[in-house]
Amino acid sequence: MGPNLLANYGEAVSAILFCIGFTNLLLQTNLIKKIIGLNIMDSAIYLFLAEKGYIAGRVAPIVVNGVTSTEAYINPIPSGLVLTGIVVSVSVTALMLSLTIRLYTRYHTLDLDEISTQLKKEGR
Amino acid sequence: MTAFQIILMGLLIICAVSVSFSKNLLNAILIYMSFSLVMSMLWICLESPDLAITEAAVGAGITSVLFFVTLKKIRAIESTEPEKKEEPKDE
Amino acid sequence: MSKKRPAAEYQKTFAFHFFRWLSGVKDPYLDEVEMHPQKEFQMDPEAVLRHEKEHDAILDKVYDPQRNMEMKLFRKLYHATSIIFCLFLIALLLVTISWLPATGTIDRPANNEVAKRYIEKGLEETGAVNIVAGMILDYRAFDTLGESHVLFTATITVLILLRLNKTEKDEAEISDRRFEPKNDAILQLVATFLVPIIIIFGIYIILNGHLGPGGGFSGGAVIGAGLVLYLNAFGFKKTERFFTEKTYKWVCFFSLSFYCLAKSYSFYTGANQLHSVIPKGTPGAILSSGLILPLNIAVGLVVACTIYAFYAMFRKGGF
Amino acid sequence: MNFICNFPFFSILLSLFSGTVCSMLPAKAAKVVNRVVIITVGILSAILLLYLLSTGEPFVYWMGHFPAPWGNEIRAGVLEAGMALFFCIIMYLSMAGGAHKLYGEVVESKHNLYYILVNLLLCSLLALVYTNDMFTAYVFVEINTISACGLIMIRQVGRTIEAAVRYMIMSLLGSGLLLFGLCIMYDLTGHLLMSNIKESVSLLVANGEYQIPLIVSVALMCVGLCIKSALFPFHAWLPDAYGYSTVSSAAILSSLVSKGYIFLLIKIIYRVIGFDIFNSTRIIDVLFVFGLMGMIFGSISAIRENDIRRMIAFSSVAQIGYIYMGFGMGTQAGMVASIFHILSHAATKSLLFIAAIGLTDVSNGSRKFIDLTGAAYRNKWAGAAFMAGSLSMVGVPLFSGFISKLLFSQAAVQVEGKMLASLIVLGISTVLNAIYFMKTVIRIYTPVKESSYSGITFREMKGYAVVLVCFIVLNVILGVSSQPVVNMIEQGLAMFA
Repeated sequence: MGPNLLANYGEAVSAILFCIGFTNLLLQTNLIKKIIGLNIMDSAIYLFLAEKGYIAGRVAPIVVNGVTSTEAYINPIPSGLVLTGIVVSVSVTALMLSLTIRLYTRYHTLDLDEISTQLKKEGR
Repeated sequence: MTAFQIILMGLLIICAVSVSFSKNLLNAILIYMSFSLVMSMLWICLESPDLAITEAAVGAGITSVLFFVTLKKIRAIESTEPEKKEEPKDE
Repeated sequence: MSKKRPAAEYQKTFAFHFFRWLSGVKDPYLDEVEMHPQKEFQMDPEAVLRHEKEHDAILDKVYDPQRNMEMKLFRKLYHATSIIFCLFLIALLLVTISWLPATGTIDRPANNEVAKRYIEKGLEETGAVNIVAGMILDYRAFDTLGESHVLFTATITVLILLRLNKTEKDEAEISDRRFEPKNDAILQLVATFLVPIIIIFGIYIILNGHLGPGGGFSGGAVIGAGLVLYLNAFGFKKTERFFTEKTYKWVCFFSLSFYCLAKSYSFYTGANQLHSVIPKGTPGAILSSGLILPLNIAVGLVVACTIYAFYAMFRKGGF
Repeated sequence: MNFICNFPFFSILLSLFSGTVCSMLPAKAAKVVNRVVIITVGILSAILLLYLLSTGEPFVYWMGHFPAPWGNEIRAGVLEAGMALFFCIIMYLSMAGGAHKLYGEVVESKHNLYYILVNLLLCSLLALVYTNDMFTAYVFVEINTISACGLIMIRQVGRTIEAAVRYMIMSLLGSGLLLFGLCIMYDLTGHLLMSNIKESVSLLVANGEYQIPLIVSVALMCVGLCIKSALFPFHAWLPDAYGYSTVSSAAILSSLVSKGYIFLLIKIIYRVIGFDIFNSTRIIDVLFVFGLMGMIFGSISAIRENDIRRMIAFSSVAQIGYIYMGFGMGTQAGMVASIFHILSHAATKSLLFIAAIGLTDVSNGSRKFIDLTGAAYRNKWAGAAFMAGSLSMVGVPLFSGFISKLLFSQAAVQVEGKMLASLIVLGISTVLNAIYFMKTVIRIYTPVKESSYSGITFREMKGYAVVLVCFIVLNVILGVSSQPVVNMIEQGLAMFA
């Protein structure tokens, strides 16, 4: 263990959340819960990034009263990356949900294992 | 402020775990919604208002609405009560 | 051009033989070369039938979850490995994090000259008061261009999956109607008040993107939410008066083309060190910061329409 | 700056913009636009390749008004331009070869959506090839994933949708890991541009700082990209996705999409971490072992398959194993062999998919081997092409597969400790390849007495035959004049450093 685990508690939480999401994505049989797991996983990464940009005692990177010294603001780069990332995760969620609807209308179940069993039974 | 952050993070973990174990899909989605709201509060604490506004509009608003429509579409919601009244939250 | 060759001469050429062989008229080796004919394939219909029957029986056995121990075992193994893998991943990440530089401190590698220039020169170079907006729409605009096309790609895939043709659509509409709140007075009254507020708030977020928190994406999402609420309160009949598939297509097309072309111009002038003619304006004014405001508006339009389109697609497979 | 230096930017923006334009066009026009864009991008890449070969210097191109650590950048060298050109050729041929199937398998009103996705896919591949920025790479990886998913499920039968779901789940796990690795890397170095990260990384390694996070971050990125490119234990989605999607999609997915991720991994190895630092970690051993396992298990699954399309798909798993084995050797020669195998596999696999569709078409659309008996007599072009592809896969001289196997064994001989394992597995895998491909070839060339299926004449499939001939010629060119290509790869790798 390194020296900074307690100082990095936010990152530790994000790692735990990431793994919860990951486990959900791997183990849940219900597709909707899988998708929620995916969203949790993505949010965890964004939390990690946002923690990385944070500097204690500084404010958000919006210029106030024309002060443009580095000492005043936090690092703006992670925020920008997270903004991009959120869009990606929304798009992916919409795609996955529409796939779910399609699958449900065809197989009338949300259980991926059951679907693959049905598939193997019916088709060679 | 640190204590507040720690409480929020604890809430995040509780939400994530309870999503995994909730039996009812509607509950899972509602919990996910609160997860997003907590996350956006946390981002305010981390001095990233841009992210907070986006997460509130997207995570708690749009994503949840899409989840609800999906649930409705697959007839998991039996009653005709629409859950979409939560939307104005993204203000 | 060459003159037409007599048929007799043509029949001697290689091309003639080749095409005759290709079209299956004549095998050039037949009767010319002595050869053992290849053994023909004999299909024994009974054997095939028997084989298929056995195959079916095996499949029934194999995919019957009650009886198949192997599959159960495989699932258990899969669960066990997944859990072990996740625990391992948690441990690995925690160890990694314990070695990372401490959060909240200043002397970290991430706080280097890159962030410094964004903060110190951002206002001057991009004209945006909100440094994050300046960063994603000017310094690192290529990422953002990609990002808006991720959304576009996702819309296309959703269209592929859920868009229905005419007859299917009518059926879907009937089944959808069962769930649509008809004449819900409370919802309609609330929506009458809320929808304009939400939409105005969204427009404010978009227009204010370069001055404060917000920007095209979040504002567009808020407007989209407003439209969805309107749709829920008043039904598809009302929204179709101002929002059809055509509207969606044109808005998306114009916004994305504008985005692409504007950014191409700025990339091209930047890379070739040409002077860009776009004025930066006074920082802090609403009409300032060069391309950022128009780009925010374009993104906001695309996002609002896309969200509405997602919702409508999910509901009944069309607008 | 020379005007030619704008070409990478033009090709990315052209394909991106054409996607937007196609959304307004009817299917016919969208098809024309798609073809024109692919050809234009191909020509631009060819000119760029010639220019770079003549100057011998790679260049970076600012995407915006700001230089290296502040703005985005793209970068072009010989390898990038060559890859872009090659991707365009394969994509054009795959689209042309599968065009006639598209009408049967995809609803008429969704054709233009298909062309939009292909344009966006091309754009994302080009961006992955040219990018010099890690975060841009992540964004375009996502575009690549989503549009590939669209290509899989555009033919809407149950199987493809299920395959698309599995594909998305695996890909998203991969993207998550990739993004996490990227974030750790950003925290350690403070940069997102590849060249700046490399400087900081070599500084960190020299000072011995942050060793554990550095290795974990590299490992996460590698695992993410391995999952996305269907390395052996993560290949569960692959057979259904390649086996049941429409044929152009299958050809594009197997030969381009997974190769795009692998090319990004090569870029990360060379331009982000540094080849020597990467080789000093244990990661290459893991890649080596999984590559070997993939070679064996992919072939075994292919032998057990009773469906020609799925058999070819499983063969892809084995071939991707070859590529990762080349990475795992940890030498320059192994890398060159892997890159050559990327080219050769792309050319061969798309040929096999396109040829297989010709064979199944004359067997009432059935893909089972029993119905394919004698199919090569009914469709002679497809039969010949399938045979050529099989010979190349097995590694018969004159075809490209032979050269890549030769390069792999040459590279293996130079590596101590891994020589025996890689040579033995190469031998076994070649035999297994021969078993299942030759089995198929013999099956399709066995005559049947009275055939219940109608044949197809040359007149009905002129375009299709031309595509097949082009593919065979491409294969033979790669196989016969391999030396210039290998030289070009070596030059390109030298430019990476």
